[in-house]
Amino acid sequence: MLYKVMGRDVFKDFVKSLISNYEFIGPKRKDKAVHDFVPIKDISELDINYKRTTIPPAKKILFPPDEKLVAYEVNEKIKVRPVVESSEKVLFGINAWDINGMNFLDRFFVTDFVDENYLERRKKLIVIGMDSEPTETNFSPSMDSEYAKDGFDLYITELKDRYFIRINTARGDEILKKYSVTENALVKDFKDYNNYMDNYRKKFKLDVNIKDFYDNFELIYDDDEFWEKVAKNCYSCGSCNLACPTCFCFNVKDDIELNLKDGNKTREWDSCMLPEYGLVAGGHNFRPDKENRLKQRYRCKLKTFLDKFGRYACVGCGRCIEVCLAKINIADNINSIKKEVSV
Amino acid sequence: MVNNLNIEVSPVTRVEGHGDLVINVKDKKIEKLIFRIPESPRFFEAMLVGRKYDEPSHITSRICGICSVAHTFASIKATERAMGIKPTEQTINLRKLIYHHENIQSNVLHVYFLAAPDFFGTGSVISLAETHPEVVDIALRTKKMANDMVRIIGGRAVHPIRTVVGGFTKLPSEQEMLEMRKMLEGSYTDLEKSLEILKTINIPDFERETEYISISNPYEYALYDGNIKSTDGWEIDSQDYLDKISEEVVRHSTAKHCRANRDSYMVGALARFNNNYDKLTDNAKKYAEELGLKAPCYNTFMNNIAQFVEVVHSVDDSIRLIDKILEDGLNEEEAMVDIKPCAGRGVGVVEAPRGLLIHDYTYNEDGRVDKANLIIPTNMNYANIENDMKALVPEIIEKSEDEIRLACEMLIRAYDPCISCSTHMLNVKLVNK
Amino acid sequence: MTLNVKYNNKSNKSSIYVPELARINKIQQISPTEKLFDIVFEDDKNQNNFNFEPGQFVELTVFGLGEAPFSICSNPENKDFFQLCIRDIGNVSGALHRMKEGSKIGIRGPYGNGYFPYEKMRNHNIILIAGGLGLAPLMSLVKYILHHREDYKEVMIIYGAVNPENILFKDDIQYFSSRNDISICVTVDNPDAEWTGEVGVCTKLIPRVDFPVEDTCAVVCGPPVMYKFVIIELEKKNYSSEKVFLSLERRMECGVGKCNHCHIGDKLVCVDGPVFSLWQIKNLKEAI
Amino acid sequence: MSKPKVGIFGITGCGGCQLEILNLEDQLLDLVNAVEIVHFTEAITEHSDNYEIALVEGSITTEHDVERIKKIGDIAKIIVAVGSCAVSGGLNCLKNLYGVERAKELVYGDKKDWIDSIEVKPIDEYIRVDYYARGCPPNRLEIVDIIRSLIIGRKPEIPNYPVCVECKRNGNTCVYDIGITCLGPVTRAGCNSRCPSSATGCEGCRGLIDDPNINAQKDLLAENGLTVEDIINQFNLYNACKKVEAKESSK
Ligand SMILES: Cc1cc2nc3c(=O)[nH]c(=O)nc-3n(C[C@H](O)[C@H](O)[C@H](O)COP(=O)(O)OP(=O)(O)OC[C@H]3O[C@@H](n4cnc5c(N)ncnc54)[C@H](O)[C@@H]3O)c2cc1C
Ligand code: SF4
Ligand code: SF4
Ligand code: SF4
Repeated sequence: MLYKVMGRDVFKDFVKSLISNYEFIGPKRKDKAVHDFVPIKDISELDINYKRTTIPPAKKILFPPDEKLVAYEVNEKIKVRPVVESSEKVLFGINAWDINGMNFLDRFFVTDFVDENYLERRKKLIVIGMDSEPTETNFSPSMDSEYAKDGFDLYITELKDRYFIRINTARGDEILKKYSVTENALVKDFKDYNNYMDNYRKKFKLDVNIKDFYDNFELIYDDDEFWEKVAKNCYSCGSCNLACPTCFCFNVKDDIELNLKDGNKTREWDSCMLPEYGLVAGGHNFRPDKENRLKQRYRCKLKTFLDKFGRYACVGCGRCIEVCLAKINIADNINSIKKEVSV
Repeated sequence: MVNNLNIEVSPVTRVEGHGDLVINVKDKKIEKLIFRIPESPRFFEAMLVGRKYDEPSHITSRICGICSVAHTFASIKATERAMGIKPTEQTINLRKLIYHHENIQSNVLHVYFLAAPDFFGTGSVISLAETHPEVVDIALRTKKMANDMVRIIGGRAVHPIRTVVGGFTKLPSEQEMLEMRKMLEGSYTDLEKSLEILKTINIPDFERETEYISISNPYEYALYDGNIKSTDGWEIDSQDYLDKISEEVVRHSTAKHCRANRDSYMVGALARFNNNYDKLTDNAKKYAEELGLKAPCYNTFMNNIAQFVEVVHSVDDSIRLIDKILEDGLNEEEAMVDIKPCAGRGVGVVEAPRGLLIHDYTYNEDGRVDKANLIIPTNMNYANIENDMKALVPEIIEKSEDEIRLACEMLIRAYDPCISCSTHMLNVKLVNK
Repeated sequence: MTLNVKYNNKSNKSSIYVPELARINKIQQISPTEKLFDIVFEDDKNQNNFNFEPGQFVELTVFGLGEAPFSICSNPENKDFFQLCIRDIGNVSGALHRMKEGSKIGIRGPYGNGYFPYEKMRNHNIILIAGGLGLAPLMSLVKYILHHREDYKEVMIIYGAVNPENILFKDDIQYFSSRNDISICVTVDNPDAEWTGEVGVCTKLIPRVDFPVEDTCAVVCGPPVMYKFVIIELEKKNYSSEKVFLSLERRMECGVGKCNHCHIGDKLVCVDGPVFSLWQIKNLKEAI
Repeated sequence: MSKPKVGIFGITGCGGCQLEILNLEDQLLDLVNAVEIVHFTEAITEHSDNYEIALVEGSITTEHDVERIKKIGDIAKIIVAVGSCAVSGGLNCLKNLYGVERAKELVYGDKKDWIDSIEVKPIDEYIRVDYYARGCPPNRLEIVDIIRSLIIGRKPEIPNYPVCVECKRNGNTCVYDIGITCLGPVTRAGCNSRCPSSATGCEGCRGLIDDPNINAQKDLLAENGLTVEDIINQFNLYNACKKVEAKESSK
């Protein structure tokens, strides 16, 4: 990691040159409730001071909601070809927990089998991180995710009169050199940065006791009463999964055009909270109730990948809490499992 | 040649809905001529009672899928009038814009899909696609353009979502507006080609002077707003429609029949053309002239030509509106105005593609509908269709039964009777006695 | 906590979702609802490189219609073609049942790192317990074992079918019965007038097996409801949970560990399975 | 493969569903190549009683309608109900709430006896229906998907998850976040979340999913300031013929 600082006025020009030289994606206000990461054509559209985004930016770009995987022609001969599309993009202003969410997806999509559709896009994505204001439902410090140590090219932190820049890749370094003027960060800059981070961490109000979850969960697993209470209002709507930066489940469909010649395989986001998720031909459903499904979700988020990758599949962004109209709250539920076991 | 004739066509197809025509001729004299609407009555006036002020536009939109935008706007306008709600200029411009496109969509559908097969002597647009693929291509492209516009501004092509009492729930983006403008400019080539094609068709020569009623205003070729105006020389404020227009339940039909000055009148593209010719764009006037359409025109069959001329006008005027909206700048703040539900009565009058459309609501204090009256263009035309037919049949009585049947069907289709929309349908019956 | 990450992308193609073209060479109707398909790759190179282990499966694409996982049921040492036994139950399977010999399909795979550990099973007695269509994946193992018969001790198949006409691989079963180095016991739920064999669920037959516990392996495959009862019976016999192997079914959309539908705990049926040891399964809540 | 013969019929509806088929601009020519359309009231003159697949728009509201639907039911091998009116009775059912006689009187006054009108019902009350293309209007792409599936011999895939799923895939702001109520959490998706994508609440035109959490939805609407009457009105707009009842609360 290299560390540099950049002046305020330089920063603006830097962003402008990125906008004019790259396909630039950044946060823009969508309506009174949320921001959305969209292609930005002019710096006036960019609004770094965002709090809520519905769909995680990295997931949306790297693993779009629906995506063609294979195209084929069905004639006398059948021709099959892969569809792997990617182009160089700058993703600007993504925060630490969403970068950590992306890091999780990176790991997931290259494990066992490499998913080229994801990987090609990922390789071409220039990631420039910046901190954003946490929402009340954010518990990323509990999940070790409020700070990103990997997964980006540049991470820019706004100090009072200048910007503190962490450079993680050679690509990041080149971009910085090409489009702006920076100076090496000195002791004073580090001091200010540390101060900033101390204060930033204080902004997270929600604390989650995740440490003992691994074993406690197994104890509570068969407590039907507990799970009925937790899942009572669940609509089985999947919003929690779909809005999550680390959820990756998908369905694959084969289709053919009405001309009955051109066909394709596409994938589309799925969710483990939907009843069809565990349904197999012949009508057996491996997870028939919303209680089963919610348990599965918690296990997947908070245990499975601890076993597999040594990390959680949750970065504590709080999106699933915000989007859940049934007010099912993962943070509260982790805490209440602990409580349930402790009394 | 036939002396005695019993024509029954049931249902008359290629009209939106169902209707029956029954003609009995004895010794070359019409004994009975009924245009019957056995369309199932749907009772929208009753369904509206008790509904909250933001619901009637969604409910009445379902009166007719082909002119759902018109119903939506008549409804919204009636409610806004009743409650004293004043939408912003931006809203009105966007409404006019989306309105043009329903008109284009509906007129193109009617001219190409429903009427054109008659002119080219094919049974349907499907056979037309085989005999005249270029015509169908043009129609599909133009229709798609218009539908896309309604989708962009209204959220979907049938039963728009975004247009509500007080304004729009969501605005199109500037980018989308620019794309629309491009599409419109691109459509001129197709309009030129259409003109050449329409020049080649033979329009039956049949004239019957009648009363033509439409809305009218001094500023533009009125579609969205204006006074009610007649070629018989009267003009009234839309709120006073009851002073001139009366409805009557007739035995053979679930659609009510309407009267004004005479015992029947015509509404629709030809009525608008006759009343508002001078407000057409120069380009639209040029097209009208090349197709031999001059105001006033008393040939019902020319209604199709008037519809095409309106398409040209709507394309021109849409470009103007888009430029205006973009010049003023799209402003989220002006998308909606505040609404305070209150008691009151309001009449919303617009020109649906098929003609004058009136919604009249009375609200109670809670902002719920107490009473509703809806007058639908096709209802207004029924009596006139019967009168036209009574004039046409003796003129062609020397022809074969098939020819008579076809001519009658064509005449009905020229009116573009949207039958489902008679909230309150078509079949021509010709049987030898 | 151990990290167990494998980077073993076997495919050297640009996308793991692209199937290879294959041809249905032969179709046999082996029961009212099942057909046996002989499949050969269009490209000889693919056919020569197609090496699978007993218990592995392929993802089969019917172009324009859909894709589904099917276990390979032929002898892994047969390099000329491979076989799938498919029940007509839904879209893909239904379409396959309507297809004619010579039709083209797409194949991805073989998949599944968890196959029947035939090497570990050497010098053991083998009990194979199958219910219904569960016999299909076991057939590949049985055929392998018979090919290397001297490496294994006693071999016994317990097979339960709903009714006599639904018994699969009748020819093979006949052949097995004619050999004296493998025993097979078939039971049906609903016998007909001609049926002279066993009646009832296959679990009933397990207590009768008297292989010594220490050198016996059991292999199980069947419908979801069967496992619980079979495990109870096997546990009564005190078989080591590391010597009991079960092949599981779950919904799969990709077969390569990405779509996640076959997740059970930290295991993926497609990548880590479909065959698991009983020990693994005991540690996976909701597996059974 | 011989082309299947398709008949498109309108019973009592607004014609919007048939129009949505005509609105398939980009696919219309492929469609008429893939199937033989032998009856289409709104678009073609030829009409034939020889069809295998019937797409039916509209609900049953008169004795005459009953005769027509029964005949279609007798002829067609596969019947697809197109649009809310055919699927669930749709908006037309509001008439039932009002009372058939009262409605007749209100609209036709003393001439009400001239009018043939019966209680409104969806078509599956009279004939077997194989597939449902829900929505008011239905999603034209879903209609294409049903037809295409029938041609290639697969079961059309109609979502059984709620609209919220599509909202998320489309990256919409949930309308509850901007103070608007929505029936999305219990309404069957397949419309591509049209209404919420236009910043208005879902009105439930595609009917309920198989296992809706009605209790939770009622709580949610009440929390957002709706009265019991409003809530009933919301549920009833397109589904008045199919009564929504809350299951016993599990509390
Ligand atoms: C490892 C494995 C091996 C299998 N081996 C065989 C076999 O040898 N013979 C056989 O007949 N069947 C086998 N099956 C089951 C077979 O995959 C299903 O019957 C098949 O998916 C049905 O597909 P369909 O499209 O015909 O059914 P539909 O009901 O039309 O579709 C079912 C949907 O569920 C999905 N799905 C994914 N996995 C499964 C699953 N396991 N079961 C059911 N649906 C699934 C399909 O992709 C499809 O979208 C196996 C399944 C697995 C997981
Ligand atoms: S937990 Fe909430 S967001 Fe997730 S499926 Fe249930 S209701 Fe939907
Ligand atoms: S599980 Fe919830 S809190 Fe955790 S990363 Fe996903 S959306 Fe965020
Ligand atoms: S807007 Fe409606 S459909 Fe969309 S997420 Fe919110 S509640 Fe669900």
